[in-house]
Amino acid sequence: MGDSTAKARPHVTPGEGLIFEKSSPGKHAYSLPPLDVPEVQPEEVLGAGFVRREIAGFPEVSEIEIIRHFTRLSTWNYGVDTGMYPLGSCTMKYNPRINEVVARLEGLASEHPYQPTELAQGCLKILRALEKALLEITGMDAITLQPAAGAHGELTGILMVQAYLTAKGNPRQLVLIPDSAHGTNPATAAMAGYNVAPVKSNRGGQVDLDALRQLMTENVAALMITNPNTLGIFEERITDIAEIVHARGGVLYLDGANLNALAGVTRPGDFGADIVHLNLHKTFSTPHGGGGPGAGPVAVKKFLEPFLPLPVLQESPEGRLRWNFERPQSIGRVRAFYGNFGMHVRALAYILAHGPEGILQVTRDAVLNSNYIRKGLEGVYDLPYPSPTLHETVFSDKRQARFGVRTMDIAKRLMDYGFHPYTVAFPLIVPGAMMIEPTESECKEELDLFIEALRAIAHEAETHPDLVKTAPHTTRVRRLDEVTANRKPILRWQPAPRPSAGPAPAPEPAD
Amino acid sequence: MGDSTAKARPHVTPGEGLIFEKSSPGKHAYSLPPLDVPEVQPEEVLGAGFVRREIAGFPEVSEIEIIRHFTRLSTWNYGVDTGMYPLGSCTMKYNPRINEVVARLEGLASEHPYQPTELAQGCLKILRALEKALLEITGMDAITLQPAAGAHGELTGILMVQAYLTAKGNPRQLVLIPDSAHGTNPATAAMAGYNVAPVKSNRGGQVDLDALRQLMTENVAALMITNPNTLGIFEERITDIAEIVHARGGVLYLDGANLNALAGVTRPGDFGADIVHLNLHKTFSTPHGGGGPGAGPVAVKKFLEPFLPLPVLQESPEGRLRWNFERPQSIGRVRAFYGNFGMHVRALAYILAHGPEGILQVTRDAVLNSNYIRKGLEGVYDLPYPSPTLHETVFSDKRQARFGVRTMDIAKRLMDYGFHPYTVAFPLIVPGAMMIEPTESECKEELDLFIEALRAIAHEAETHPDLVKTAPHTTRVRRLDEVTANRKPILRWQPAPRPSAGPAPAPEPAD
Amino acid sequence: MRYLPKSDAERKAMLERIGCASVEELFAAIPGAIRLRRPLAIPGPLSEPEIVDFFQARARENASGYLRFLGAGVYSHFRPVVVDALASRGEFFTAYTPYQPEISQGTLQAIFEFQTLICQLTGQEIANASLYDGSTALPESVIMAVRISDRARVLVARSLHPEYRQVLSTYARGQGLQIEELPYAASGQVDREALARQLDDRTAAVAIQSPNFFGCVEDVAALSRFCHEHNALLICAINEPVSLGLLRPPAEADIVALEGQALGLPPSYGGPYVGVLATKERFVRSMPGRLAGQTTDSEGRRGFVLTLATREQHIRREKATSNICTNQALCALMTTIFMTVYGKQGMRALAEQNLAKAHYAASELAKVPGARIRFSAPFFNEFVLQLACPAEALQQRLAEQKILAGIALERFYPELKQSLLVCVTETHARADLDRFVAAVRAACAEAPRGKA
Amino acid sequence: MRYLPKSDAERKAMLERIGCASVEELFAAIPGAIRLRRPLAIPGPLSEPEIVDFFQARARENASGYLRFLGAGVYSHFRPVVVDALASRGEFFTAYTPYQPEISQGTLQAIFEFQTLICQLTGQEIANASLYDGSTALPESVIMAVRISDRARVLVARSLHPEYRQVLSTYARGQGLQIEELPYAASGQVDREALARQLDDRTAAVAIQSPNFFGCVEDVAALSRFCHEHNALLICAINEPVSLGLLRPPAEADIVALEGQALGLPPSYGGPYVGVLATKERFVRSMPGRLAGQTTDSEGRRGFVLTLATREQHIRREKATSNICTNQALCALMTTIFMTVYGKQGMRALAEQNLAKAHYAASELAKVPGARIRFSAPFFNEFVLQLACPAEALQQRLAEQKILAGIALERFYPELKQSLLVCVTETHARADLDRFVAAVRAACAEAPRGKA
Ligand SMILES: Cc1ncc(COP(=O)(O)O)c(C=O)c1O
Ligand SMILES: Cc1ncc(COP(=O)(O)O)c(C=O)c1O
Repeated sequence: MGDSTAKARPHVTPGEGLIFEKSSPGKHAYSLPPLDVPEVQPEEVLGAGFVRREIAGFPEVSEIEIIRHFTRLSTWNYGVDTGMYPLGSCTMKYNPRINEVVARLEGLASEHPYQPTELAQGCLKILRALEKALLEITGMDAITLQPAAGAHGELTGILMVQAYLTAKGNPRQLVLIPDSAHGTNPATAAMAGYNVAPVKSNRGGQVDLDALRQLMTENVAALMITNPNTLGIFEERITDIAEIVHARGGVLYLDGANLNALAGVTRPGDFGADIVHLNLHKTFSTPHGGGGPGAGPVAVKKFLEPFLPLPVLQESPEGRLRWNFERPQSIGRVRAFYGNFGMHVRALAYILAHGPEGILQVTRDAVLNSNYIRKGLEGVYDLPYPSPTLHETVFSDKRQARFGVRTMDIAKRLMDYGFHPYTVAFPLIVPGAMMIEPTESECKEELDLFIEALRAIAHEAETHPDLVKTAPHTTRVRRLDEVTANRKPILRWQPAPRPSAGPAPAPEPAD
Repeated sequence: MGDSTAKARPHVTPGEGLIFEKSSPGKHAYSLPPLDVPEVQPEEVLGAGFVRREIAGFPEVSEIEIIRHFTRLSTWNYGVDTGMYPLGSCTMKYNPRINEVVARLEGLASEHPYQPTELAQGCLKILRALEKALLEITGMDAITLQPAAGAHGELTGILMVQAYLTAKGNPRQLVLIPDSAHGTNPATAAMAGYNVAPVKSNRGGQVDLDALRQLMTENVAALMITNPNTLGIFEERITDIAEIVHARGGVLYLDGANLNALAGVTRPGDFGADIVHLNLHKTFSTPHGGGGPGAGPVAVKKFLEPFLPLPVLQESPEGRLRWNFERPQSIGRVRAFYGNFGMHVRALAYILAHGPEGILQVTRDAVLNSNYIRKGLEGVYDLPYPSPTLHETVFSDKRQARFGVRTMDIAKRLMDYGFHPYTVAFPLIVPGAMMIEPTESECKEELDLFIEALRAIAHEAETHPDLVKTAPHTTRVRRLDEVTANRKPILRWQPAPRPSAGPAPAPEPAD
Repeated sequence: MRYLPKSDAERKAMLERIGCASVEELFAAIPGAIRLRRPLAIPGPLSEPEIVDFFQARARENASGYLRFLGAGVYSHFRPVVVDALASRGEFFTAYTPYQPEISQGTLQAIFEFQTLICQLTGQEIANASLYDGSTALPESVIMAVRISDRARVLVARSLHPEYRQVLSTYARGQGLQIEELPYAASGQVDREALARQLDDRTAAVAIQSPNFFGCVEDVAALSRFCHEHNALLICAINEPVSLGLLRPPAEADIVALEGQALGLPPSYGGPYVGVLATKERFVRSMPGRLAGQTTDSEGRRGFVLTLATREQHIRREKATSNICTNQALCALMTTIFMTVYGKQGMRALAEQNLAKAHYAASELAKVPGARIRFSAPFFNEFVLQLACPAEALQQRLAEQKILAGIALERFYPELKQSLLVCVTETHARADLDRFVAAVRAACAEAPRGKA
Repeated sequence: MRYLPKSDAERKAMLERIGCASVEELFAAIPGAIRLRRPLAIPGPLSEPEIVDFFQARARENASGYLRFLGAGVYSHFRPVVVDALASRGEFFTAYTPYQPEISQGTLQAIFEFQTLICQLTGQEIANASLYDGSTALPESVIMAVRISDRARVLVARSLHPEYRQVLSTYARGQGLQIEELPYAASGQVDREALARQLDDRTAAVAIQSPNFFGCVEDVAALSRFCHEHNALLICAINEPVSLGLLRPPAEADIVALEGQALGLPPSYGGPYVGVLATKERFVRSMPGRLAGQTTDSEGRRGFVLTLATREQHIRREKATSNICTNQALCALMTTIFMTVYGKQGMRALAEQNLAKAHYAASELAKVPGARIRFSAPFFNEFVLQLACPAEALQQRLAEQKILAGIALERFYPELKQSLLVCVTETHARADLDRFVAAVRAACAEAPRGKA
């Protein structure tokens, strides 16, 4: 790597095998106080047939080896703490440390979901405070915090649509989804038993109103829309869209994944949404954790309130809180207990830290950062939809493709420059998409380095396309063979050297 | 790096400037609750002349930038958590995580040294428990936990020698120190006002008894000895040595830095030591922290107890603890308050975790590991003193020097193999010393890799000496110019581009 | 705002570069009519110490300091401190789904290890990277079974966690599944006669839990034989995986739907936890959720990638095996660390302590006049205490002594009156157990004078 | 033992490789006569939960929950959580002294930043990497001044922390230094007339503290002029560096000996803290302690190294500037993070809050009959409350209300009877202060009936 990859430097890291490969019989890392009650013979109290001999293959290692193993593994990851992580649609913002502290407090982390509500008022007050804040931010009337992630919130919402329409006599059969939508939207609709009809986007990258009007029949249960959409473009005709959907008795479902572009500026409830799910792990800073946990609260308009999942939080006039299970029209539970409480704590801490002006400033900075990048890359990368964008911008690899360099190559090359790549997988309406969402958490210096990096890569694509096509060059592993991984999946470690011929793990005896 | 450096792999890490270079006026990371008392005008209550305008140059950055800055910096360090850290004489063992947790407990970390002892019984009990355990492990009669590190303990001990001998009529003028000793020993003696006379080692790497007898006059206050000495060799004649010293009215001071070779096997108090300092950051696992904090308790025989620093911990018959300040013969304080309490907590946690068998096993494993390495490298590197060694072994670069490869080159090359180097700086009696102390915390796999690495480097030294002499090749920075750093010291960041001509920081106006 | 890395001067400079006079211009696409023209009515901003104060005040309004005997799907076990110490490393918790394997090997290898550990623990062949929790893993497993078998009828044990069954009903409605309940026998286990009656060739799967909601261990092997005779799949939910340190793994089940909370996650008032499915290799392409797989890089070095993604929503959209995207990766990492710390010996020792303590408590409680152990089946660390008085009265009485006695089952099982689900783990010292038993004894003695 | 990464089988294999029948053989060099033939009589082994229990039980025997007004060299300030979060990264806290710069750039750069921040804060030109604490930094600074000036007489303000002065006496004895005390004036500051009398051309240095032990701010610039007239060096100890957010830095002092505890370290019953010396560039080669310096690597990249090591014991042995080796690097890192979090604005805001709260408390206390502020000099966050009753009686009375009222000065200053050193910081809410004042008022009202 020459000087052009200024932000990144190689550094020696120790290699690391699988934990199973470090195991040796007799080593251990656990400790337990001595047993202070009479021992029992497992075979006696359980019956010999119910007792296993051992957990074959389980590792036997000491504490220092565990510390080193996972410390080393961690150093091969890239996180928001490492640097810019402009994964479009994922809102990879700073995860405040104080949130981690309060979520682990004794008296919160230690509480059991089945303790009496009189002895859980602290937890319930946190949930209530979060509900109120989210309702205010979304402009909605009622909310559930139960769903565990965005997609889970989508399912909750669509099941509510179904329950509502069923109560009105006909659940209908179709859900409309713009062609720019995230994959969870159609998958959700299908999971709820609906058929999916795509709505195409117009040249401005927005929902084509004529197409929508045509599709929006009395058989359509809902339109699932994302706003700003996955191109980062605000659906300017959103109130017209809502009108079209409502006119036919449909429900407007808003995928709120992009709320980071809106909070404090406009509210889904004010532009016609009947249901909106939020991703607390996006807009509200709960950590992505290498893939989760998240939390996907669903806020609804009044008419949908009866259908919220069980239970809902209820406040007595004296301010005591309790769980209300008497809700005959509810869709039922979508998850045991009350959702990812630890994430709720973090999201509330985030809101409290910001306050009204802070949340607005976040939105403004997120949009500012995105537009700054857009400006810096305009003319270098193709911008398929030139409409104004808010918190994210989607370029394409059209210009670089002439040299055989595709979006995935550019993404990989970004690693050599010390950045996490942008999103390549969607929106599907942009071939070779480069979906860039910086969030508000990036300082100008980092943005400038990022812009420089992408400009340098554009130049490399012309002058040394192979350098880009074989990237990354500086990472611990080079490009990985995903094709073989798919064809001959190896999904677990096996003690014996296994023939590379294919997937045939010996079934584990139940001993 | 080819396959020979199997343990290590390069990995891209983002570069990082100084925090001052990220500063921009108006950014901030702090937060304070609103002031709930009347504001005061600093100029009014303090007087205008006492108030500064600003802290010129202080950074202005946000929280995420701080997280990234120090996270990135940390990734360029190597620690025990990263891998083997065989820095001889430093006992770089595992630092248990539970120790970090208990040292930070509310009720311990929060306690003020001047709160009434009746309200500090918890702290005092911890100190007492540690005192008792250390006395048992060392076989001594009385102890102070006050010194902040080993060298501080040495000073405490030598000042006690001085006070004791003064009380007997003559503080004497000389301290004897074997030529293999650590630099702090002579530095300490000098700080206490003593002259230093070196005692030479014999061919077996042990104190030359004849030389000692000759030097041991009535003008000698103490012999400061390390046992096992810095070659890792146990001074087999230690009881004779003690006798020689005692016969002339001298005090035998034991540098206990190498207690990891002895605990549970033999006790300084049982082989003639009158004073011993311990390094809790070595033997008792308190983290080295990039250079400290440590803790250097000093244990003594009965006759020295009156001279212990002020205050000493006293237990009433009912088990209440208090600080005793009425000690007329005390050398006085060596530190404010009671020492590095947080380190005492950690050391006690370590002892409690091990218990008697555990401590013994630690000693055995430390010695086993060291001898395993010795075996693995014998014949490949020169072993200047072939006596049996305990917890560490000192090789030399004699064979490699023929090819122009010196101990520092080999040390640097070890980095490319993913290891922290051994100690190169001493013992001074071994030219080109390679002082290797694995500690008990290394598993066989890591030891084997280490041996392999050093064997491979020995081979490289013959076949590709330049590869070794220009190492490291894989680290974030290559060999650094220490000569210029010394000649033209730049010891702080300065805002203006400073001429590289030399050290001339503009004196900061007091504004 | 302290998290925002920009000064106003920088904002201005950036706007100038963009060519905007004010940040407002960037929002021009949002019609004025729908703009919010007032500040949000939300609390804050609070400083860091105020945030700590706020949550500490809330924590004090909960039940800390109470001695708890609550289980029912959420178990308190000793959590080795290395779990949080390691999972708190920023490189783990501030990363997202490892879409870019070259700089995500840490997460990917940890997932691969998680999958392996789950297989070893459950006796299954493959496991996924995680699902939301046990309660959603159940419907995912049922939908998977329906997909595999192309049948729509599913028998679900009444002794399976009632809230899990509620979640299943919710999911089933959308999918048009036919859920039927399978009663429990007097032993507390699945009623095999009823099973024989209800099982038929239209049945996709039978879903049970072991140990079941009453703590009773089910005979998975025997139930599996039953199911397989009808070509139905056996789904086994595992709620308390610590039991698998001792219990025969549900290797004969076709799908295991496991809740991993007990393996190192705090109760945290119900979440976040971690669900996972384990199954047979031949079902892999019907499995929902992400999978990490081993492969090599262009230089032949071992590495890990997300694989078999064609099952997933981002590729297959409405044809995906599930809509799940974000899962519970960090929780899976924490359980991975937990399982590694306990290891082969420790998992057994841990399970043995749970068994011994629960049996000690049960046998002491059984001696209390007015109390008996309701079910005869073998149990692990949880059992049903049948009382001669209303459970609520006893709970109330013990709560006054800062003891949370267990969960009154009538709430979920109207037929199980005056019974309490009691959970005992290694965290309970003998003195705790003796205090508990004494309190129950006293309450039972008083009870006739209680209101019921 | 859970920390030991070896099985017995591995131990055996290793012994075999070495050629030993048993591990005992490796200890053969230790004569039998001095071998310990019994197990150590120490407690343990304890499991992790037992260790936590043990220390939590000890913590409960202390004063948590008490409202404290204790300072005197140890200050409670809000500690941003990022301090611990970052300092807990294993790469920082499990490394040692950065002798090998190529794999220690993290520690080295952090030290370089620490040195810079200390210079900025104190108005000095250079600073070292750390010393044990403020109390040992004082004698190190005095020894340094003696080395520079080649004089042996040192005047030390009586208003300098009494325990620091005790430490100085201990060190001075070994070095044969002549320490004389400099009294304080009625204002609480250094008695300038006494200084004029005592200062002479044999004086190496004058050591003061500001704010001094009574909380009074000294006029460093004026004192420095005095000293320099006699070619004596002025040493200024700083105990409460948060004051430097507002106070004119001691730039005119020749050496600043600073205790950094207030900058992000918990009180922790007295340690670990962090000392540091800051001084003029021309004195660098007389300075004790490690120094990090900037340089370049063989490819021209900026990097950092330990430098000017010829001052140190590992090179110069008995001729070194000090015997210090291990210092307080991790504490220095923590203060570096703390100073970075507060930054230019925050350090001032923090200092302003301390000032305002301390002055609010002082002015309210001054209204209490039987109490007054003893000294007239300006103060920062600490002041002496003069009582009409014995301080111990009042302390006792307030302790019953869970208030630790301050430190009775008579213990250190027999002449200061019935006086209490009170410290107020930003951590005290107004309600705390009002409660404190009310309690003092009540105690003073009762006092005549008290036993003294
Ligand atoms: C636009 C959009 N919708 C929905 C989702 C699904 O949310 P989750 O991953 O939380 O299930 C995502 C997440 O990536 C998204 O970007
Ligand atoms: C043999 C020996 N003596 C003394 C010391 C000094 O101890 P400390 O660094 O704790 O001051 C050391 C530390 O490296 C040492 O190895």
